[in-house]
Amino acid sequence: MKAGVVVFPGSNCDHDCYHALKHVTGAETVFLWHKDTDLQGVDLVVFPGGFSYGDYLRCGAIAKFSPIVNEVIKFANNGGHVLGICNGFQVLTESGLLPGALMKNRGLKFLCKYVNLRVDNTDTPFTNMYAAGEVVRIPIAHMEGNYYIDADGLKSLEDNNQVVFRYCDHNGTAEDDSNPNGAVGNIAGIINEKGNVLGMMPHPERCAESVMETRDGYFMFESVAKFIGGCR
Amino acid sequence: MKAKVYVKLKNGVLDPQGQTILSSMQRMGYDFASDVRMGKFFEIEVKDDSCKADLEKIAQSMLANPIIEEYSIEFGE
Amino acid sequence: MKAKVYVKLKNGVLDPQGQTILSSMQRMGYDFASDVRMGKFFEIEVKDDSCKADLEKIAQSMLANPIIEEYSIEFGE
Amino acid sequence: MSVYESFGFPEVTFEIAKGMGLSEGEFEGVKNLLGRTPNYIELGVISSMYSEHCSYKSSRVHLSKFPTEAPWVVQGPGENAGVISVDDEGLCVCFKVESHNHPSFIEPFQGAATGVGGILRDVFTMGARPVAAMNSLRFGRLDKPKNRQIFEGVVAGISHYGNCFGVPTVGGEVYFNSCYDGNPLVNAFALGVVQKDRIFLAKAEGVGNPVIYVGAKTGRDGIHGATMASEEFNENSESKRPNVQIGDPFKEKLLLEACLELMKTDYIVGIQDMGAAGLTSSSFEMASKSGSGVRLDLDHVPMRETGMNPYEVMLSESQERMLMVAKKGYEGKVKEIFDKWDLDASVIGEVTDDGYVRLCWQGEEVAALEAAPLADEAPKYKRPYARPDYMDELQRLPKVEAPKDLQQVLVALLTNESIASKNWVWTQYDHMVRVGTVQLPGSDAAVIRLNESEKGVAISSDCNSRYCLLNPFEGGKAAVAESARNVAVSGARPRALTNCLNFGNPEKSDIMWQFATAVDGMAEAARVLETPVVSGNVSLYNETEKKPIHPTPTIVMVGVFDDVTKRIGSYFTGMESAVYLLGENTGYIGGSEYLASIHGYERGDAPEVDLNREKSIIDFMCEAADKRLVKSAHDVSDGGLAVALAEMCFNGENIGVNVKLSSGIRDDALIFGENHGRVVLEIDVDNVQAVKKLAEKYNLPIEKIGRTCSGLIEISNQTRKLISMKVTDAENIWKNSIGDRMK
Ligand SMILES: Nc1ncnc2c1ncn2[C@@H]1O[C@H](COP(=O)(O)OP(=O)(O)O)[C@@H](O)[C@H]1O
Ligand SMILES: [Mg+2]
Repeated sequence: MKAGVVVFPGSNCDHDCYHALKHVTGAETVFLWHKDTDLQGVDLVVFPGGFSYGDYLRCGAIAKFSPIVNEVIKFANNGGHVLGICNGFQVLTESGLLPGALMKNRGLKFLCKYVNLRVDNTDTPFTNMYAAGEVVRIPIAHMEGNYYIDADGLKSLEDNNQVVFRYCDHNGTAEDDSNPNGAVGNIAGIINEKGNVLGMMPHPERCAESVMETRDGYFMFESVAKFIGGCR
Repeated sequence: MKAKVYVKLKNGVLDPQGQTILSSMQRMGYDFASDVRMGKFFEIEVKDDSCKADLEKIAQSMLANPIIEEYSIEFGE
Repeated sequence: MKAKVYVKLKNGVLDPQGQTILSSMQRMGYDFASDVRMGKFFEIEVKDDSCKADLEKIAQSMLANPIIEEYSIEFGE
Repeated sequence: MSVYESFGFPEVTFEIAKGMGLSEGEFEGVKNLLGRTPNYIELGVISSMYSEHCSYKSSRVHLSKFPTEAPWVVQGPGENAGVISVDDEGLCVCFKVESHNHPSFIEPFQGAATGVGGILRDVFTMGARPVAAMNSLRFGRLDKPKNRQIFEGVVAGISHYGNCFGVPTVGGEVYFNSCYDGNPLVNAFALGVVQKDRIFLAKAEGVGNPVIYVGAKTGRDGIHGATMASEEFNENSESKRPNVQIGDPFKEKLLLEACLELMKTDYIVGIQDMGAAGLTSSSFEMASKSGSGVRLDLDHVPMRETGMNPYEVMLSESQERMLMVAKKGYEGKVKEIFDKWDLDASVIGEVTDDGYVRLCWQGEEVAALEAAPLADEAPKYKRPYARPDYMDELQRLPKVEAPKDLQQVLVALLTNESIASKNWVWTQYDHMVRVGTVQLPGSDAAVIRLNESEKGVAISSDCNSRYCLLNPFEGGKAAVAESARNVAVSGARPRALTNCLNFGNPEKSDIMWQFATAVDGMAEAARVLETPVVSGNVSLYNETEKKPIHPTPTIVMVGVFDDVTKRIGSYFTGMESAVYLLGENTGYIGGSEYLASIHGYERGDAPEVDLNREKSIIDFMCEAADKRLVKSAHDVSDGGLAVALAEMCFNGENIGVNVKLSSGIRDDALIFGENHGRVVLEIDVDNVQAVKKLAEKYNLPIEKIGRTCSGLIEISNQTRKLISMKVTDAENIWKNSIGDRMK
């Protein structure tokens, strides 16, 4: 697998994703500059967290106009694998690669902490190494992670098994108490219908090594690397 | 002249900021308000209103997110 | 009826939001705008305009930060 | 009409100079130095440079007492930030703490945000990439709405700036005391990583080299902010409000990336950020440090507002701006890099060799001042100081009745906003970005691995200002000793510190005494603990309506790890471990939180610090960590032993502790007294012997006091049960206390 991490001027988890992919997972990894149009033959594109263009207006609102995003849209439409984390998830919804929108947390404050997530769909390229219903601990860090979609949209997400992660308690129960930001249905991450584009608010790259609080995020990178054909 | 673009959440989309303001108004003892919704606006310095069509495009694709928001445009001083 | 409170940065106060929007408009090839300033507004559902004085107080103390922002109030539909 | 005349500046008189903050003596001195009366622009420049904030005129004579050298110190005080080595291969960290107290009182959100922005620039100006931020905050008590509003705004401002910029805010401290009602303290710290041979300094060398301005455009923001930071607050402060600066963290991120990219090349000679007093201090510092000179075409400075004049351009404190000197002929290359990051770079002048800073407008010289004399001859005062008589009364320890129910006292202390968990604060900060934070907030020190390696640093910020009020000397020592102890209990070797000295009006002899005495105490501690001072900042005139704050010399200590996997956390890790106390209980309650918040006395001499004992504790902890002998460790500080033990249980895993003491000390003093030199250790039973041996080696008393267990916090003395409560109950109180008040 060859991975590419997109760098917007305000990305700040770009190096973290690069590190998780290249040094921890062992994949060949390159940075993709937002003004470029060449995807350098990557198999996986990662939109990292951060504040793409300052995001004062709305997270991801301006990023979607950058030259590289155009190319990634084409890439995704041709079946290429795309992972959007945090701000990357916001870019994916803004650019229409994933349905719904991310609104301000209902508590109106930035929130950084470890949360419990239930893996609801393990039949994706990104989650095949988790057990169905497994509860993992992965941190969140966002101000606008409150996932919104209208009732019809929600129904079709559920019907197609597109919800991949939900916020839950340590037993795996997804109730309002364990919902950090007000997201519809406790949704923390979704995948598109075709199953090649995943967006999530939590940060797996922040818990991919044993020196961290958990190593639960590592298996996402490992899953996709395996799925695509391994890291040499 | 100035073009003004107003963006607000669609009806039906929950507005926690508006709700927080409403409840602090009530806590302060003001009970004349029954609802508060918050929005944002952009004052854009332009030569004339010939940019109207472009502005529509910008409002639709950048200033507002049509999934959750609606917008209106005004020209004036 | 609705009371509307518009809040924006005072002249001379830097508006990084507006500036980033302006520069992305330019990057996208729209050059009709010479300045963009961003503000927020509140739509408050009220019975009538007898709350005007209270609203002034609220605008001053809660909705706007008088140190850097100014506000205006309108009543309407 | 000359260009200068066209601005219509008033003629310079003493009245005008006074309005800019100069004293009569200073104004006369300036005239003597120049051999003439300065013009209006020059006067603005001089008054900024002579402000307390820029000149350190009241503090300089005392600051020279600090030890500043050690083999690992690469850059001591005097540059934008201090630098120490982390290993033998050139890996260094660069750090500094700085105050933004006054701006944060006027506009909490922007004041705190721009404080973070300023300290980050200080660090990356040196060529270092910021990898950790901290903050030390002080507010009035949260029962007052105004204090809640300031607290909320300050935390949101720090969060906004740090999160967007992409630096993890990994720790800090927050205290609440009514002495900060009219004058909150916001001290921001940043630490960056740099390779020893890539450190950049503020130099303006090479005649003919271009001076380049980069970053945000200049507006009329914060003109005379530096002078403002050097005055007391009064009703008139209101009128200074429009000067608030607005921070743009996204622009700062672009500046960071562009500057670091530029610093990899050899196009630039020197670089300096524009902080307080903006273009004035940056240009004068660069010129005077290099003994060169500069000519600036001020009308070439990118401006945000129309009709600005040279005076305003020189004194503006617009944020996110840098000044650099490039090699001649490389202007184009420099611009290319800034273009890539969508930033403007403009050549606004050149380096000269006549020692003058010459300011031009439309080609005409409108001001000229010799750089070095102005920098060197800035006033320096030996302000009179004396121990005030009220100290006798303050230091007298009141007799207090022992409360019947000590468990209630413990609950009250855990609810106390100064002791309660600060998670309401740190969850608003992105504390994990850059995947370096291997010890999350909540432990005694934050631990950051560097460059994704095993090497790292531990950082802790501390100051008990009540101790400093009651005994500035011991309080100064204590601030250094406690921060060093916090770093050491996390397993790192404390190496150097930075400090921010927040005091009242230095023109009063009691305040000046607090200042001088606290500095003496800090200096002594820094010497004994071998942790030199490598950078710092002074904030004086922290008074409102003549009421000074407690003296608050904030310390941020930095320690070094060769292997961060050897770090030690502050929470119990398992059941059935042995719990030991290193050091001894003396039952001293002077200056304690117990005495203050339960009995209402901020009284009694502060506890004394035995620096040799503290040094031994540091050595012990470093060796214990290296041999992985300790499972968790927490030093005893605010709230005493009972609070320290309870805090170790609060990891959400329901591990409790059963402690049996057998002491003749009165129960309340025994479990809530705050004498120094104590650490609670959790030890695996297999390692008990080795730990005891180690304590013996360092001549430290050590005593078994109990064991960890499931679900309960129990403390007894002799046959008396003092505390018996559920971990979950205690933990909820402690965790939610601040959040509940902020609802
Ligand atoms: N302003 C703050 N921002 C982030 N973390 C904080 C802040 N204040 C306190 N903390 C964290 O809370 C924990 C306890 O702080 P404190 O009570 O000052 O510790 P100690 O008494 O050990 O010095 C530490 O991990 C500290 O970093
Ligand atoms: Mg401590």
